[in-house]
Amino acid sequence: MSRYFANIYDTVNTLWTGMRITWRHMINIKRDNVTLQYPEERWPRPERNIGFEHENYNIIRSRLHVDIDDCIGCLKCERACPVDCIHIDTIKAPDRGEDIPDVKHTGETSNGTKKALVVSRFTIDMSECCYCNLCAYPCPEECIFMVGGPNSSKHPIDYEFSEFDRTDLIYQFAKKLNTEQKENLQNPKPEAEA
Amino acid sequence: MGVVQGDQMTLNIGPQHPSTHGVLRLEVMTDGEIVSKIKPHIGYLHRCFEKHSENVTYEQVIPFTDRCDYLASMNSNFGYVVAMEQLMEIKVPERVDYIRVIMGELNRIGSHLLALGVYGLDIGAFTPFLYMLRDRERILDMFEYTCGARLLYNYMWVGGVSHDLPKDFEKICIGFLDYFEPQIEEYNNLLTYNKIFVERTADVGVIPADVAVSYGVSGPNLRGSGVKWDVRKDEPYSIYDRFEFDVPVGNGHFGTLGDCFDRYWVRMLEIQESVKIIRQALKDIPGGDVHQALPKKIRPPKGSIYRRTESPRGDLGYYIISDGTPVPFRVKMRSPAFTALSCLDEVSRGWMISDVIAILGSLDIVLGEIDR
Amino acid sequence: MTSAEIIAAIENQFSEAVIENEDMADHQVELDSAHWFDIATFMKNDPNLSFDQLECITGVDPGEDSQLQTRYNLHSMEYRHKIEVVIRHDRENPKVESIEQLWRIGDWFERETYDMYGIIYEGHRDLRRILCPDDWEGWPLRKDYEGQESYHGIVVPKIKEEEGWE
Amino acid sequence: MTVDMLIDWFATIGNFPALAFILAVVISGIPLFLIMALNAMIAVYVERKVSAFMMDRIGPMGQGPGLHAGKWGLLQTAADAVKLLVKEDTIPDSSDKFLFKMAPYIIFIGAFLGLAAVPFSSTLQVADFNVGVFYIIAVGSIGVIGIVMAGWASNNKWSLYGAMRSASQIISYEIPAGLSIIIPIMMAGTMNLQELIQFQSGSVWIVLPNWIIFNNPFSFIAFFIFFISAIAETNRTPFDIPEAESELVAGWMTEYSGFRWAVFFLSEYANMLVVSGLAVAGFLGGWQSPIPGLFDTGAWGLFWFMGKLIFLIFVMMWFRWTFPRLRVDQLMHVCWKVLIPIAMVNIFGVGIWKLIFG
Repeated sequence: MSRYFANIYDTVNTLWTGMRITWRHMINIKRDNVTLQYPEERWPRPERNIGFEHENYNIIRSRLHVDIDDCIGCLKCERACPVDCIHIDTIKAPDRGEDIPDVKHTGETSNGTKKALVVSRFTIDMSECCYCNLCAYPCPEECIFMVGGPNSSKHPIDYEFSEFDRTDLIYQFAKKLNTEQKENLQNPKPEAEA
Repeated sequence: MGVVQGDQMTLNIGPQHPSTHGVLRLEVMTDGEIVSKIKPHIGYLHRCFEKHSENVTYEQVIPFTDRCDYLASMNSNFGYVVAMEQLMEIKVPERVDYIRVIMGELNRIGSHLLALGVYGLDIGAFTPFLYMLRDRERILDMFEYTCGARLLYNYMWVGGVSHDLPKDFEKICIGFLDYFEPQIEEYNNLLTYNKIFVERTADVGVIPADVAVSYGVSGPNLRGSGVKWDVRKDEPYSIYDRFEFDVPVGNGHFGTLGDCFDRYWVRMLEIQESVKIIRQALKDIPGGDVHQALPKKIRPPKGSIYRRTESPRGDLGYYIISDGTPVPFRVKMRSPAFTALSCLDEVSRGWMISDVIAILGSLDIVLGEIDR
Repeated sequence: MTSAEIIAAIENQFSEAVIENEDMADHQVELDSAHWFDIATFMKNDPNLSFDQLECITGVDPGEDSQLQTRYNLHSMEYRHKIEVVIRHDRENPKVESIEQLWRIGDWFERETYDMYGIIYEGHRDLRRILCPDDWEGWPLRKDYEGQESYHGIVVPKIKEEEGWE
Repeated sequence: MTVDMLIDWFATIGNFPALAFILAVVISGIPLFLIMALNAMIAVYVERKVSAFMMDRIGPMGQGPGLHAGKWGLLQTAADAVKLLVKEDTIPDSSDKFLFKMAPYIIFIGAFLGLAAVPFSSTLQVADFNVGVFYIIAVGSIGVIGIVMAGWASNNKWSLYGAMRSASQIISYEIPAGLSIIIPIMMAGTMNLQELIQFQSGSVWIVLPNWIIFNNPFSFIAFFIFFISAIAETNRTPFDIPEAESELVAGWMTEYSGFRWAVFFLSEYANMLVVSGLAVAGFLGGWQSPIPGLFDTGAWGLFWFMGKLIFLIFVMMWFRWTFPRLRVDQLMHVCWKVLIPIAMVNIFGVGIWKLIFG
């Protein structure tokens, strides 16, 4: 019999304890609220004050970006990708000839490496990307990177790149060459040589 | 689908159901509310982890291990790199070990918080779930700060970690722990001691110790049955032998030893042990370069290794066979949730449908890891 | 006990069961598939060995023209020692006795290995595919596995060709 | 009273009793329906906000006037209602279509009829029965027929489970609820809700208002038993096992969508209103002011009644967002082994109390 009443007391007591907690949270909602009103407020939210500065992040895993001007077409990132979402085509031009407008395949990278190959295709399918960042480490020119965070100076953060069509998630970084230009590169015309 | 006897009814729980924790289908034979047999059907989330691993290089396996146990990716990484380092006989710098332990334990807290919160949700209490997710969020914030990702980290590499701890990480982490420890008391008051919760979990779904061992149940589920077995203590890997921590075991406080409440309670205690470990690790962490032991090319010698580590769900084993090439010959993952789920049938016979949900929740399965 | 002592203990009981094999590492032992169930029973019940936990079953296909293997990682909660047992199977007709009734987890582990390698565990009470669908063809983790062309009318996509993509 | 007054008023115009009756019922029914709809909209909004605040969230914030830029999500429930109305109305192929369509109406009728007898103030009451308490308890049970119909007609195992659980639960919890509401009846000696409330005027123990809950220790306990049973009858947490979203997906509502589902929703909140109304009228002094003699007249009655009602509904929400859910057998345990024995002891206690002090 005493257990019966102890049980009832226990029930009332523990339930009341729980109710006190929820009550406390309810009246302190101004202080406790953790929700981010997403489209209006964006990360990082200063009031939340968790002490993180955007620049201090080691990296932020968001969209991949390639500075195609720096790319030398070494294919290291393509090989490192575990899901094969990076595709690179290069054309080995025996004589690189004139610069095709916007391709800048003859110059140097910002690290000073001389480019030897024409990158005719550099596509990243972000719908396949698994955001492992494995492609960024082997890059000798540091031209493929995830935007935002410490790379904000190179490219601002972009984590909302949803599209209506799946093919729009395939990002083309290289300037698309037309057939004639390709032809020119592979079999340079004698005039260009001169 | 089998012969239905007399008054029995077949009930399909899943593949789409609010509390199967993923895509799991349970074919339940019921007599009214009473369950007489359960046939789990798994494989809905099979992503060919093992086949995939045979086609990528060793470092490329790590992102896939993330995706197996997506609630404790750090620990999945950890198990893999520990096994690989043992196979290649790499000695990693002290700092790397400390960072790994800190990350692993933080992830353990995060995973347990989710397990406990979702368990409350299964029982019907919504609010503790959100409190726990709120605190897990802060852990994820710290992970994001360190390695850029919130869920699938690819942080631990063979021979090191991808990034050193960022600026002020120690301070932030201590700040989090100071904030977090009083919260545990609140969870307990709100959920654990709640009489309705105790009634729903105590004495329900008892796994006796010998059954648990026979089923290969491990981790908090095994400790809930009173077996003091923790890979961190009994087969120490990394630097776990340097830390002082207890291995909490269930004691049947409110019911029988090995019931759902014990499994829940062990997790709650384990969170506190993890906090202890992190505090010690943060105190002793040495400086140094985290990339110094990274091998140029991962090409382990011919041979095989089976190494298990303690993930939040239990003994996470990796069986790696190398044939001397940069591509693994065979990677097998022994997932703790797989073994835990296999005992569901035996444990839940004779209980009600509501209890099946409670038992399933208390086993803390992650379907990504079961199906791999 | 060390691995050598465990192997000696098994050899003591089943004189011809242990197969000498140079490829085996220290912690491994290759056993004859013919007596596997008896040896397993002995290993589980012998008071000195007391392997009460089956940690893992791994199927291995060492390559074409070689025998399939099943590797059992056993562990004793009581003595905290462990051993890895390797058993070879004929490639065409892989069969071995099931230890499902000794260690209950063997049930699912054997189903998984059956699913992936097609190794038949005789005496298993419910040997079905576990991860793949019931009507899947072939044994996916064998080295000579070739994927299905189509499955229930769904064409299985091939690995993307380099050409024609974009 | 409204119905009677209207009939009387029509009688002064001319002699058409049948038409007058119908007109009176329709005219007084429309505001009731509006109350129901308004109650559901406000209660859903409040419930969302309360739950959010308890969980450290802030709840819906868009959908206010001016939609996304709006204030505090004030129009969220209106948007929900529009969404539910335009949603496709799915009826499973293998369902019993007639029963499937009937079920929402039956449940609705149960809630609606109950609302007719709720005394919102001393004059504002659609129908003032002399057996008001009994009436509300009686029509409150109509809903369970609808639930069982819905569960059966859906031809879904989850629905069936939910319906069976609901039936057993509501039938069981009728008993403690009935036994507890007997206590005010015993003390006031009437089943008429208005008379019951008038009985509770004045003060007791010098400071407290003479509400039945404060009258004696037995009636104090009886209130809680009644309230708990009332929560169980409205299928709310911790007694929401018929819908138990983590076990039975959505219980007996699994197959319903769109407007039919909205009707269930409406009825659930109306039910909350009815049972809380009964609790307020029976135990908390109805439209009496908490300070006897102060603010006691006219519209203040409505204010006090609604205030108490809203408080009880808030407590129901508070329960819901704090507690886990019971299991079926534990639910029965609570009912038959805890609530009913105590309720019976209470009746004896009140009887003796009345004999000695009354």
